[in-house]
Amino acid sequence: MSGFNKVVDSYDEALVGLKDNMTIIAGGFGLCGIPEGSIAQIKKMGTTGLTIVSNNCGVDGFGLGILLEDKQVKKMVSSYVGENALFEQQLLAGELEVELTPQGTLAEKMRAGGAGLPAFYTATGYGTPVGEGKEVREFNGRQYIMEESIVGDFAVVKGWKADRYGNVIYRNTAQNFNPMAATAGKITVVEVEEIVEPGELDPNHIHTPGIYVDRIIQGTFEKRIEQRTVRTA
Amino acid sequence: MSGFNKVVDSYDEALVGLKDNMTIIAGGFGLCGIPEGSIAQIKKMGTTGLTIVSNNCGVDGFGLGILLEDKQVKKMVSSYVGENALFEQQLLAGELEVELTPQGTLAEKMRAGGAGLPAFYTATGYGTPVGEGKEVREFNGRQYIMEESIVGDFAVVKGWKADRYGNVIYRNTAQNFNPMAATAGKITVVEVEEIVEPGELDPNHIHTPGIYVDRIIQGTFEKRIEQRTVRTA
Amino acid sequence: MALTREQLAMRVSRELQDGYYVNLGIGIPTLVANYVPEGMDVMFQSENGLLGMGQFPTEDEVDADMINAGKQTVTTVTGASIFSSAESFAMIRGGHVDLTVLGAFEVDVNGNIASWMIPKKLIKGMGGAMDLVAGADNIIVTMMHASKHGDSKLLPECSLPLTGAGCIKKVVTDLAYVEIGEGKFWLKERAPGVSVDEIVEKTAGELVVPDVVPEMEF
Amino acid sequence: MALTREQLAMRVSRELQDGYYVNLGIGIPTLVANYVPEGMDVMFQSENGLLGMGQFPTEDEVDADMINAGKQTVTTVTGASIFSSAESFAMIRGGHVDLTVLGAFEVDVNGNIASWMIPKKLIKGMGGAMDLVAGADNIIVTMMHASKHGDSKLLPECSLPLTGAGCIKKVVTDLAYVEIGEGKFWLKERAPGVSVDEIVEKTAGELVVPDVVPEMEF
Repeated sequence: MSGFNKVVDSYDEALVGLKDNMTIIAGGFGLCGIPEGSIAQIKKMGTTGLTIVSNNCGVDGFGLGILLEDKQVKKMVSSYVGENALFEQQLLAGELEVELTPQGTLAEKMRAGGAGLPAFYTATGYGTPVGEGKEVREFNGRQYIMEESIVGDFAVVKGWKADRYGNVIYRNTAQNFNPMAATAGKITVVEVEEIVEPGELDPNHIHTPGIYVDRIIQGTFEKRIEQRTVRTA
Repeated sequence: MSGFNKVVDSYDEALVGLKDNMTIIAGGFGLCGIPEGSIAQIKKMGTTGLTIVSNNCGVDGFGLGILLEDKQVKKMVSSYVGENALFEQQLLAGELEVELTPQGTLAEKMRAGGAGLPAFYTATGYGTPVGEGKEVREFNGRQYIMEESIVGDFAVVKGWKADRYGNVIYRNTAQNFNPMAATAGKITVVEVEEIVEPGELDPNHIHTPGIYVDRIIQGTFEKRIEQRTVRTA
Repeated sequence: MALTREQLAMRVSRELQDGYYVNLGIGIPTLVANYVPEGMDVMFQSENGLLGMGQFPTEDEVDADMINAGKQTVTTVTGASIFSSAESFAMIRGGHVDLTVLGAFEVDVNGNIASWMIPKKLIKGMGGAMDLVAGADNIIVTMMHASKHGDSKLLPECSLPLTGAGCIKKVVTDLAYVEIGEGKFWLKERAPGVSVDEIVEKTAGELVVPDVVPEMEF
Repeated sequence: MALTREQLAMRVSRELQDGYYVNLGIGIPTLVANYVPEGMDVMFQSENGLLGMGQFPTEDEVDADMINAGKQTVTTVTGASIFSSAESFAMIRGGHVDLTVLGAFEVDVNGNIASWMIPKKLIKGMGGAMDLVAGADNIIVTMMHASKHGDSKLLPECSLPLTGAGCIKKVVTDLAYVEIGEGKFWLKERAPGVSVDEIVEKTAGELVVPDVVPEMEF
């Protein structure tokens, strides 16, 4: 039977159920390892009022940046934003809210959300604006703040290869936030470069076990490079 | 230079610095994926007053069970113990203390210890003897208890293959608690079946990055099976 | 007639659905794997770090590095993945496992379960049971309805130390299938040939009995 | 003469030790990679999930899936490992990185650092900087000693919102190498040709000056 065949054939199908005002967790670091197809589909759907949890917000005209064009994003939860003019403009106009979150705390919030842990303590951000209003607690003579985990209505993830069971592997630093995002969506959509035959992926080396994944789609990717730095051979 | 050559040639060298009353975090589940060589070395050294954090305590005459023979263990932090008569005897005689910890909480305590997170909240154990005396807190209408992380003076780990940089991969379900244990030791000792050439392990599929590992040793392993269940072909 | 162990497993197996990820506890729950309905695909999770557990190995396939949470040698199925204990319990605690089946000493009308500790007996530990009951939305407890002496194990309040609080909604016993809600047991089905009177007699906690109690069919 | 950017990096590089895992921030810290002493082996960690970062790729090697935390294309060295952001910050937060080098707007006598936010200017975010300063025992801040207008950046108390509290012990500026302890700055070295008087003048926080302040040699 088809119980474990998670492959869908179109992004329409992959994002079925996405509605206004939902929270989306997105993988990617800068423009590396971003779910290009799902982002394009969200733009196409025109869904608005979105809260997007992602380390960055793309650039003008690419990545999550394209969701700003029609003001689909209500709030970004990110560690670093503002690589694009439109973001800055909407932020200053009060049309866009941003919750700046330290990068490691952001990664851990996603992981904890997927792992059923509602909160954790970290020294990161203690004594800074990030710690304001958060519970402070001492362990072994050091001060820590409590951070709550994040769960999304959807998670949109970019993998390298997957099988129809939803087992996924990532390639190089395109891994980044993707594995945690994959665990933290009520519905997790993974787009990959290649869908491989069952059994082809080594069970010992699967980055995201299929249990976290609801829908798999094979896509094509531009993979734009933000800072092309080279040396002469 | 030898900055990243973590290979040592003897278990004497691998466990240098281990002293009475230290805390040791050990990988393994039952007798699967246990650091046989390090355990034998600890027995040989005769170190006493040890607190050992490990899911189980071996069996009579094998695994961590051999450290009971000369009463080297003061306390076990485990989810399931008592597979051996000596353990029961010492427990009832008050010579051995045991802190029973739910398996998932134990795994997470090790991970959090290695990851610099002093505590986390979990629903596991709420309303049970495990939750007694622990802080209870409500998130989204559900009750959770606070659990503190664990760090060891030593971590003893069993891997499959490693390179001299300390990068480790595990084989099948011998992985279990080993990757978390590896992160949570001030000194982490990993024994493996094979030391491979630098570059042989795929950087994308390393289970334990070398940064967590202090000493690597190639060992030989009995790999005793606790419950040999077979079917007829 | 009270259900046999096999019938208990068969009844539980009717709760399976195609595409379910399932964690089976030690004992009767393990037998559920033998009764997956024809043409249905489920994947078994073993909390020591294996998703996609297969049958026991042949002599040739036995591998000391491939065991389940009961420490038995096992195999994997196509599509399996193997991971750390932290990842395994992230799945469990995070509610990603669709169905958990486990045994118990007692359950009560508030969905509490006691399954790991009998005071004054040697306490071996809870293993992964507390994580499993805390993490799963969908748990089926399989147990005997009463002790050999006739003492009910479906109680107004558990007498033994708990494994989890308020987490059990479905119980399959050798006598009946019972649901838990609103601080009561709700009788849903009875074992073939078992009278409602016997079930009522052996249920110490408040039991709601409908006019008609269908008999399980095997 | 105040140190050049390259000299700042060279001075910092003297804190490297064989076998160190090092995280270098964006800007001057990045240059430290160019001055690893001959015969010494260090591994660079990039917080987007790479341990063992190598040099920039040749045109042929450029790979969109292989970048550093500055979003630059990079390569890996032998012995590298690649992992998730959660694992990367487990390393950082857990204190497994031996040395972290980063820039700052201000530091103060209590080891506070401000490096990410200037009120009323556009705030882009802290990225991984707060995790890095909270996780590392051994941090070197590289920065200008004073602004172009001569305003000291080594203060009695940071005026800008903090990146981390009480976490900085070593500062290399264009004028001096200063340690922080007991609520004071301790002058340890001066840049070649820079007078102690100039350093004193440009240090707003309490500065302890020893009888002899050795000059850095390059």
